[in-house]
Amino acid sequence: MNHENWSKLARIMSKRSLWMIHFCTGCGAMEMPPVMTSRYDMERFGMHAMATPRQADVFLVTGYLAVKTLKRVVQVYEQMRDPKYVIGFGSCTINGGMYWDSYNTIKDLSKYIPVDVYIAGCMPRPEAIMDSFLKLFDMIDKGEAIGWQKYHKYYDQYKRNQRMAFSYRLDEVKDIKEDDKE
Amino acid sequence: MMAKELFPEAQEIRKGRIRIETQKDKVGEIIKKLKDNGYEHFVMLSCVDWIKEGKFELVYQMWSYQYKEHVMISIKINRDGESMLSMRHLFPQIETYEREIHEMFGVNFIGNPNLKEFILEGWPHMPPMRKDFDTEKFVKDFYYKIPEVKEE
Amino acid sequence: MVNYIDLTIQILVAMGVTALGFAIGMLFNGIARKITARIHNRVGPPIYQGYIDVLKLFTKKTNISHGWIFDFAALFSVAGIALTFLFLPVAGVTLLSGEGDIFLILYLLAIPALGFALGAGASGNPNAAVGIMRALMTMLAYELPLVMVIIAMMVYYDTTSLAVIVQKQANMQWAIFIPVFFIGALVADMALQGMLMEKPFDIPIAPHEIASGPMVEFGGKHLGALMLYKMMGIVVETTLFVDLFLGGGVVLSVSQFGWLAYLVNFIVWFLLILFVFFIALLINAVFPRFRIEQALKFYWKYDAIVGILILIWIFVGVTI
Amino acid sequence: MTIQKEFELFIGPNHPGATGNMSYHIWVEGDKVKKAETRVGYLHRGFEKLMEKRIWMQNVPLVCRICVPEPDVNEAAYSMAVEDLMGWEIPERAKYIRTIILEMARIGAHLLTVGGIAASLGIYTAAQWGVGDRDYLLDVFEEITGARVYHIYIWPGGVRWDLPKNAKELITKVLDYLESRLPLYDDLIMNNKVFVRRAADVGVVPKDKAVEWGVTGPNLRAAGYEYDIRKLEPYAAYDKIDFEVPYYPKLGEYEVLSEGSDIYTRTAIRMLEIQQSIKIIRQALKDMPEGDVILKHPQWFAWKVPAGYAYTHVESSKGEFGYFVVSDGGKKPVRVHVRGPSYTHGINVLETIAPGLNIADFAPTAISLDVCPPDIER
Repeated sequence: MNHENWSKLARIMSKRSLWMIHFCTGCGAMEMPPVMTSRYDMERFGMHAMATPRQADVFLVTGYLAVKTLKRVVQVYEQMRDPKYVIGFGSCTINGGMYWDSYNTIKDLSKYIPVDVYIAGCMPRPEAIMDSFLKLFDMIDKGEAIGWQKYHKYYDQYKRNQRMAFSYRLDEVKDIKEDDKE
Repeated sequence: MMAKELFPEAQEIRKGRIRIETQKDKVGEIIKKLKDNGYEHFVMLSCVDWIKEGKFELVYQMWSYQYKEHVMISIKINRDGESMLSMRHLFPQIETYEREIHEMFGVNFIGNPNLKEFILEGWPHMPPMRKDFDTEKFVKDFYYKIPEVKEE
Repeated sequence: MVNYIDLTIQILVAMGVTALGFAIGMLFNGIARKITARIHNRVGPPIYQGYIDVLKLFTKKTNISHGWIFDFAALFSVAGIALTFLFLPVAGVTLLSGEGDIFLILYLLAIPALGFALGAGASGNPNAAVGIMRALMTMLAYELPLVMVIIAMMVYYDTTSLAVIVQKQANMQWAIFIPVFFIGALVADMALQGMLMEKPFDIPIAPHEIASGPMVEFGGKHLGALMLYKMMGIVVETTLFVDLFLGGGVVLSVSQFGWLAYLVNFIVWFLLILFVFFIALLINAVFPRFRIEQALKFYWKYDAIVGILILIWIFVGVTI
Repeated sequence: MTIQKEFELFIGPNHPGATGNMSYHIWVEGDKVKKAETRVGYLHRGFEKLMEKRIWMQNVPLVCRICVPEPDVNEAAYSMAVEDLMGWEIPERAKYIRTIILEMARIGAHLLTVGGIAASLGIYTAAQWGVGDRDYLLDVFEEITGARVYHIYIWPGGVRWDLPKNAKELITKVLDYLESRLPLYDDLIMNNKVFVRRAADVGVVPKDKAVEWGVTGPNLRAAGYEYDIRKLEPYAAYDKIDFEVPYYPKLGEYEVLSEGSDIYTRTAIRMLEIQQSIKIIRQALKDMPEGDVILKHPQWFAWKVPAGYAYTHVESSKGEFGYFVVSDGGKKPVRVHVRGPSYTHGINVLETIAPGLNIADFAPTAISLDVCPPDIER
């Protein structure tokens, strides 16, 4: 089998068996149990929650991230094996949502790790979550869910942003701004 | 004995809510006395930042299951670097409250060995719950300034 | 002189049977998840989910490794369990068998678990170390009652060969119909519960305690291999039980019915292992897990004592 | 492979045994926990800071996000504090509606917790059922309030709008369904021999220390105290409703199998409270008067709340949820301090009772204390 067909097969397989990392990063985790259980049952799609990042394929960042959590999220994300996908869950991962002026939550998740699908809403309904899964399947099928490749490609940019956020220091942000201008 | 009988200076601000304003050296004594007189549940220790007066108000709050009464013991300390004696020997959970107030307001509690980082991690600025810390400005200067990842 | 054609055929048959074992194992994974889902009031995944999962795991990229022992261990487990399967009479057919093979099977059953332990140990994760300690402890615990019952059967049937035990149970003279071995089957079924790592004995992989234990560092291809081992393990362990107590699924004799007998026996064997597995799943769905010392107590205090009583009963019965 | 005798384990933040996004750092010797430390702060959003920046009314949508499994208690406590400062008396019908909403939220949270305790010991079926059954409650919430999780229904001055016309039938239907399900939970969890063996006399909070350590709610009642804020200082319509407070050793239909204050008793108390809540809701639906549900406010967004201090507390499914609100007479609060029940349960109590526990019992103990990190760090 040539490489093209092989990767196509890989995509079909990984689409039908996405394992989710069991990491509740924010309050959005409250709508995950209904999705996992009898009402919505995501195991119909072959998805279920895994205890450790090594076994997981998809990372649902459920809600806002405090900087302290972001450190763990990055660690977990890096421990996951390629190909891996990220779903940004709720308004908080898009622009901060309710916590737009909170000193401790990052506002835009895509600055720190690549995000494949966003779900809007606070909090998103289980139907919206299921819909995002279908969207992700579709993207995997078409080969558009390439967040993990982006992470390898722009690794230094992601790392720089992460470092800045972890430091909480205004001067670091300014330094980078000046570097960019030069 | 109820709080009003124990301390004549106590004022009833609402039904079942007693407020005692006192000095910081008397707090330990009052809490001890209340604890021995049926006020056995320590509810919480709060800190209020009265920036115009330049004071922090520490509010020790206790509840009596017996009298169904909530007592707030309030003291004021100077905002700039005045420390307070730790009350952790009276109720174990005070230690955690003091740890949080130390982190969020910068109040130092003498005699509490466990004042390490609690909620934040590596926070280099002034304690964030102080009134003069402007969270909106910080967010605009920091999170919004972090550049987006540029894709070539 | 070696007959190369026969040898080749034998090798091909062995490979085919192994592949069949893996295929059934993966199917069982899907069935298990479907049944569990129904108990949970859910729809559950499609029945072929096991195949997709394993294939997906083998297409994953490997970011890191924990050294060659870690890589080797997964293969070790898969090879060990496949070898065990070849030694078991499946629907009355034994590929690699000789005298005294029960001991060999019991010994072989420990090998994949050791491989698993080796890999988990090499991963260096404390959760894995706790998990492995628990896994080896449970193994130690359930083997005692199981061996008691098996020795009783060996005494009763006067053989140490599993194939012979299966033969002697032909024509529906299954061991489970003998009252004392019915109790023996219950004892062995509890041991089976531990072998299958189902509740209440899923102590080694308890996710809420040690984050899936030994498997904590396994991912991608390594996990794929481990899943193959676990899936095949279901087939091997249930087959052992069926061989011992349910006549190995042999209902028609090959000498009388020829190829039809192979087919029917195979189907009966499949249904029987499915049934045994189904019971294990039902127990799994409604019980919490034991603590490790409670599991040891259960196996050594109740299970093993019943096992010893059975052994004494049989021994006295046979000698008198 | 070296197996050390002593090692460190991190339970969380990415761990099924952690109760939400928090972490326990435990030092283990053999199988026994030697020392435990709770690490929180992963969910810190600075609510109290944000509340000082927003006007009184804008804070209602914020407060409900403090406790995710049971958001309504926050709205209730905050609203009560504002009403306290304003000196408002809310309409009678609003009190009954609040009671219904709070009790429904309690049932939902208890179903989650009981399922969580069972799942941490390995009965995943119970967790699946619990969450599945809770979803029917969320449907009713959606019908009444318009949202599944964050309802923003209880406002200062009453409730946002009246119950829909068919609310009574909807709620009764769900309650009937839940009542028919409860015996199944009993069979699966409470009457399960293995569960009793795992849960009885494990994770014991010393009874004589419970009050001093700030244990509240079902955990305190499991330790043998009949303390319930709904009875001690009735809010909403609890003073007009006849209900019982289950406490150790009055475990009703469940056998007393332990010394109390353990995982088993805490689970039993929660199961009994579900029954009581069903009873309360039925009674409130029956007794509910007609009338207004919210006070006629002058200006929603221009309230000036009189200066003063207020402390209000409600009985949540986890324990005492308290709001300490300070106003200087302005449009915004000077300080809102939230007392979450997990603050004491999750940090001091758990750290103190952890040494000596088996590793296997650590997660069930934490979950049975119903530690919920968002109300620790807010």
